[in-house]
Amino acid sequence: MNSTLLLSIWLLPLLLATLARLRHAHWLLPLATLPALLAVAILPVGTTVSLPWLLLGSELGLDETGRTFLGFSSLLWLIAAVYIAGSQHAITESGRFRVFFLLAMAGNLGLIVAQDMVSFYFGFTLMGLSAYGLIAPASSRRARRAARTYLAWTIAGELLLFTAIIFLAAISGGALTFDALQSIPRSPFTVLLLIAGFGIKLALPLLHWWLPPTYAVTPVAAVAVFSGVMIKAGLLGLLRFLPPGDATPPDWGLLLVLIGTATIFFGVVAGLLQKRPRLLLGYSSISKMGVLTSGFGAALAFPSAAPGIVAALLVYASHHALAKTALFLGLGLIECSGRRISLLIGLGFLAFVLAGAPLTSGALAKAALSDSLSQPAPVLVTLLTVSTLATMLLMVRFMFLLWTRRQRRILPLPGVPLLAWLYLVTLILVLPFLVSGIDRLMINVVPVSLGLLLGLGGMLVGSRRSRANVPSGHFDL
Amino acid sequence: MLTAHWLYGISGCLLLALGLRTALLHDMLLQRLIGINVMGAGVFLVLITVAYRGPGIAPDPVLHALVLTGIVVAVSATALALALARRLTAEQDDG
Amino acid sequence: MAETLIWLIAMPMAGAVATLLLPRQSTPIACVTAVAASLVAGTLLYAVSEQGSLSYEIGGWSAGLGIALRADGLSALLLMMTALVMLASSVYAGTYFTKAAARARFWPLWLLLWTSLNALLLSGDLFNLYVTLELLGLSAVALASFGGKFAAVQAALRYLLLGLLGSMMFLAGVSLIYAGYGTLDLATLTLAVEPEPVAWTALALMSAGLLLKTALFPLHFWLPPAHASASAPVSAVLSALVVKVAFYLLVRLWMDVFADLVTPAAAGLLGVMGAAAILWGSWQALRTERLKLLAAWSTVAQLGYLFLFFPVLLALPPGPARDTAFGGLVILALTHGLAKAGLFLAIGIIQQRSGHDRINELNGTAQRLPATTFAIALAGVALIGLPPSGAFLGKWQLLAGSFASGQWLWILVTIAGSLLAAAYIFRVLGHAFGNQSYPRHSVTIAREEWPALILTTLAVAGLGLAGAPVWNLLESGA
Amino acid sequence: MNFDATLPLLVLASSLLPGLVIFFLREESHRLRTLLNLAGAGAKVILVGIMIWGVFHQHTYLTRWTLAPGLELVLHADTLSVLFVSLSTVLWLVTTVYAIGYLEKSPHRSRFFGFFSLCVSATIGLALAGNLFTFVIFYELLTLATYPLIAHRGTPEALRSARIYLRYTLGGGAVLLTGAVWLHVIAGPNAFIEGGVLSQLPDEYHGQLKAIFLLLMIGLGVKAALVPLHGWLPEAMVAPAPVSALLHAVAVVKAGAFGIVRVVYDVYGVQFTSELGLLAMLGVAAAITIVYGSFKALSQDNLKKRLAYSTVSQVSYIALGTAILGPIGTIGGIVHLVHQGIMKITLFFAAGNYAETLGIHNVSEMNGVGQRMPATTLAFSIAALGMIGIPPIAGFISKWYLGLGAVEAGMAGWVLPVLIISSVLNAAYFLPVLYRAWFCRPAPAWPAEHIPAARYETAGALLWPPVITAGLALAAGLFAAAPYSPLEWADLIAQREYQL
Repeated sequence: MNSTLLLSIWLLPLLLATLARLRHAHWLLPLATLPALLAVAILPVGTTVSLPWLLLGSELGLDETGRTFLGFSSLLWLIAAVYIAGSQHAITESGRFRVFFLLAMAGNLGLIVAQDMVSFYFGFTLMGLSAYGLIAPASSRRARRAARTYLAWTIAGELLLFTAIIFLAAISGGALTFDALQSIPRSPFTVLLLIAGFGIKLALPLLHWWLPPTYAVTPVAAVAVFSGVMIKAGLLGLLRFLPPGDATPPDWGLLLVLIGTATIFFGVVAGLLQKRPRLLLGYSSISKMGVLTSGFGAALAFPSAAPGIVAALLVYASHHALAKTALFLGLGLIECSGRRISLLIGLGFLAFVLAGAPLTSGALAKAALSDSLSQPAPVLVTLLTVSTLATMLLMVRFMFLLWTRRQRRILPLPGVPLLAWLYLVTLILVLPFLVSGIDRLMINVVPVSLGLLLGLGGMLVGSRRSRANVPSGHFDL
Repeated sequence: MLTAHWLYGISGCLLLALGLRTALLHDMLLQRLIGINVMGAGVFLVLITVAYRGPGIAPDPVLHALVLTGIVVAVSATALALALARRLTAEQDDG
Repeated sequence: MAETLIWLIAMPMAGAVATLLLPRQSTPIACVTAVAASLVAGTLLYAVSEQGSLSYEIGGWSAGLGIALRADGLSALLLMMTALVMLASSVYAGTYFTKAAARARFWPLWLLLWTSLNALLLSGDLFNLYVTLELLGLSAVALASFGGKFAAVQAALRYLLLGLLGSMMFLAGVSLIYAGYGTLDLATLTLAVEPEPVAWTALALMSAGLLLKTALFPLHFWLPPAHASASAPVSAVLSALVVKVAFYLLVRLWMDVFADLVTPAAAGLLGVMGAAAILWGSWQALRTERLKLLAAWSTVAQLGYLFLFFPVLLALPPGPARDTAFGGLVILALTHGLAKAGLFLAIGIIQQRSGHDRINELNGTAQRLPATTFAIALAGVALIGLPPSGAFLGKWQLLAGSFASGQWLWILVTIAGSLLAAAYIFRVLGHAFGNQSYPRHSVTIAREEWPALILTTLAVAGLGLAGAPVWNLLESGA
Repeated sequence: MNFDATLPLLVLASSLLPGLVIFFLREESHRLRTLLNLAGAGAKVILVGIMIWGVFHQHTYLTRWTLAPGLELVLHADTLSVLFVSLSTVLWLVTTVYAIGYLEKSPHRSRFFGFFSLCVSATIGLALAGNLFTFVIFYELLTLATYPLIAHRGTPEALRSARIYLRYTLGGGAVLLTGAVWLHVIAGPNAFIEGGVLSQLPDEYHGQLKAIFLLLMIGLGVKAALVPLHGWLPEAMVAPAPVSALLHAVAVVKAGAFGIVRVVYDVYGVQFTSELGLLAMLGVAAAITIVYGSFKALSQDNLKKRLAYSTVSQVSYIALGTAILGPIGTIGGIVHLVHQGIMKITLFFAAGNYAETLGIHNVSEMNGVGQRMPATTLAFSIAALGMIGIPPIAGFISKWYLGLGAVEAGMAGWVLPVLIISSVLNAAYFLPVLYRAWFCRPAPAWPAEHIPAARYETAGALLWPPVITAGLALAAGLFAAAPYSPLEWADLIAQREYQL
């Protein structure tokens, strides 16, 4: 029973993908997430299933980390699927898009329940390559170029990962499960390969070149899963392959903290210079991945505090996933039917959530992370606070871009996508109060306000003068 | 001491060499044919000399048989060669 | 069982006489004779494999004045090959010569040739060998010129003169032997011969005569025109059998009778000439423009391989190693005999059908005459020495012997020769595969196409896959 | 003669006899020919099934036939031969079906199918060969049986390619023969024995053994298309598609690769080869070939030519695996023997379908072909992705074991870069094809549409073979660890080779 359920997390999307080219297959997309959702709901944590005949001997399972990831991922794939099923976008209507959507979903959900390296790698590759189809390379020459860039980087990442896995398997004497690899020390070369491999997925600076062009051309619902869900596979990979403790020397943690810090500010600065809201959101994701990387680095550097930090990272990742997906889907509604005040209010709220304003999931995530870091690395708490301020600044800029966006014809809002979006926004609104007390949500007042003020001030100044004109899609340092 | 025995033998060898030379070096068919016949005569002469076992003793019958056979062969071969040669000239004339 | 020996000679001879006397029924008579003689050859082969070598004295006269016939493993094998080639060619000739009159003149000569071949292979003394050699030469020349054009007659004439020359030299050698040792019986001679000038000179004379008849390079010049201009069944027999029996005689002399006289240098000389024959013959075959000439030049080259065995055999210690290598020589000779005969028969069909045998104009032969093309391909396999032909086993032994005795040159020559052979064979096949219309049936005229196909199949599959008895026979019939 | 001694012969005969009979069939007896072909192929599947079971349970299947003193034709089923035999048998069945569909109504079918069966028989004989002598025999027979298939169309181009093919393979065959005879003289009849036997020879022979190894590798390298002996392979692609499929996947190149595996493991012994310093040489040759082949494939517009260069590259993975000392590398090389076969045959089937259905021969004509022929293109895509090494397709498993074996043997420094470069290049020449097929808009008309778009994309006999082999490629990777998978069988071979 458990094994059937775990397997069907992979299998159902794959099977449905074979049918997805049929004429009225829209509603297969949401259906494909059902096993994953069901698994989150009913499977006890710690379930593992051995499938010795699959690949090189597979193990599937649901641990705490996996459950969290599977929870937000399946939910967001569901919402994105409903959004796509109900929208009438020329590209997302096509059978081909649906096939790749389902394949990417299968890969993403599959890698989360994979408990051995090869299955993980399979899911990771399936997701990475299928996402190529989501960029819809045939729609324009720009899209084609973007898709090619994406593919090149993805394959590079996969090959780095493949090499690393080979080395790991050689060290472990053939054992492939993450359990068996838990305490085997990684060689520096392997760690480097893994960081680089997952760094491409996380779009760390210098490994991020694929992200802006991709986000610029991809249908927005796909960008939502790119930025909300799939990017998180990088974090999961780091957690799986470089477990804090004996396996990874703590020095690497320090390096990751530094990289993460750089990423935070790189994302913000680059984001502020963008003219297109999509790209701004994309760079914001990079910045947030910096936060996650720093946190992960701290966990490596302080193995004793690692369990707490990892738990906090999970909360942070979930928060970012929900908020970022919602932001993109909202942006999508504006893109397809024009700017409306109601949508702007919703997006404004989401902007506050992402920045970590009090009483939002952002505050909850920040609080969790600060709490876990305050003991081992107080300096990182300060960093987080600065990051909050910076994000707020970025969000003000985002709202400004939306506000000043050239208005085109107002079209009727598509019903189903709107409902999906509203459902997600409501969820984000309510969720923090379900899991936490109000007092814990009352943080970040100062940095958020400061950021808001600074942002508004900057806006006033900036609107007088012509703004720095960075061509969209590319950020040149 | 040059006995008749040796004389026959040596002249046989000479004939053989002479015939061989003619057969190999001349182009004309008839000359070559004659050369080969001369050569045959040389060989036969040598054979007869070898067959000689002294006065009063019958010569070796095996060798005589050999010589007789050789002569028959030489004659028929010459006949065949001449027949072929005639056909050749006939065809040449036709052509 | 020893009576089979005399039957082998008497039967074709009787056939020859009968066809001469009854020209109208000559074709059926010839065919019946061919079948019967082949059956006798088969019986002899079986007898030798069971009882070892056989001998028979005609009329009870002992050797010396009487005629003694002898058959050991080697001669039994060659007799069998002769029978197979003659039988197949006889069937073929029955349809090849379309005019009854031509057939009636053909059969007596043909059966006479067979008689002399068998007699030569069975003779046990130099006298009879000389006689049969002459008989063979005359009947071969007559056949070579048979029904031929100007070129054929001209080539036959040259063939005759050179054959005669060879015979004379052989006869001179024989006379020396008799002068020296007082006997012509091979078995007696084997025991008597000493390494001394008489024996050397005699061997040199006889060998020179025989080399001329086997057409070893550089004495090969008469062969290509003679073999290429004769009619197809005759070419087949000339190339497959007539040169082969002269070679057989050389082997007998060098390996058996005069074995003590043979020095490495002499064997090496034969080897070098053989090597030159391989390279030159193959090269000429590659360059020639006519299919029959190609086959004839290929015979020159293939005979070269047989001579390569001399230095190799001599370098191997007597005993199993040498016997195994000798088996290689025999199987190579047998394979070449069958394959070359088949090749000439197949070429004959192509020549009759298309009116020419120019290689560059053979396009589409594979489509029009698939069975014949297949026969050519099989013959090619045997000539190149590819498995599973008997030649492959033979060349393997040749190479193995060369390696074992460290004679690298022969290895290079063998390989180079095989590659050249591949080049000239596939030059033909390549053209044959060219595009053209296609036939309804695979075998068009069974009686014409089957003989070639069967001979080449025997050379390839028969000797290649079931060749082990050759070695057993050579051993039991030694 | 009991059954165990006859089985190898029966396996051989199940294709040889139908082949010989087919030669004599009339051109128009289409039904009988098909029946004979399929009956032979079916019988072979059953016989090989028995053989697999038996070899797994340590049965000895051995046929001996003396050809000459000291020269025996030995057919012997061991684990390695069974692997190759099974591959050939299954792919022959599929290819026969495909060829029947492909050659429908074309001339000279009797000749074609006759040689086709001979070609497979030679491959089976090669696989079952129990000593080097037998191997050489079937190696040459394979050359002979393939020549008419390449020349089949009879066009000047086909004849030229066939001539080039012959030039290479006969040359290689001669070199192989020389090496084999030499070895035979030194070491007697070289029976293939797991672990090899030559290490027992005294030291003074080592120099000769090295020279012989070189000769054997050159001889085998021609068919295995090791650079610089690969020149014939891209030329041979003028042959009809089923022939190319067979040539690239089962028969010729595989014969070379299989021979390399045989010589290294079962004649010299891998340990001894390594001690002689020959393994590294083989590895370097393989590495150069892998990279070179991929580079050349990049610039080919002709689809079959691109696939041919891809074969040059991919087949050398087998040699590479052989050059990696240790059981894991061995597994990688041997399992690729099967994996490359099923993937490459799929690619050629698909290429044949494009040509036969739409007249597409070049990559540049493939725009949008995925919409017109989805099943074929899907099969093509699976095989192409497998070639790149994308999990869970078979090629991934091969690369995994090669990589892992290299790390364990301490050869990661150069093997892994080779694998990675090759994967990148594979991606670079396969992905653009897939892009065109799936994402580009089709041109207004296909170059030559032979079969109008009706209910099916092409004839059934053409469609099913690639679909089935693509399924096999997927299954071989996805269920790699399942019992009786190619991987498990390769594992068994490695265990017996290394006496684990």
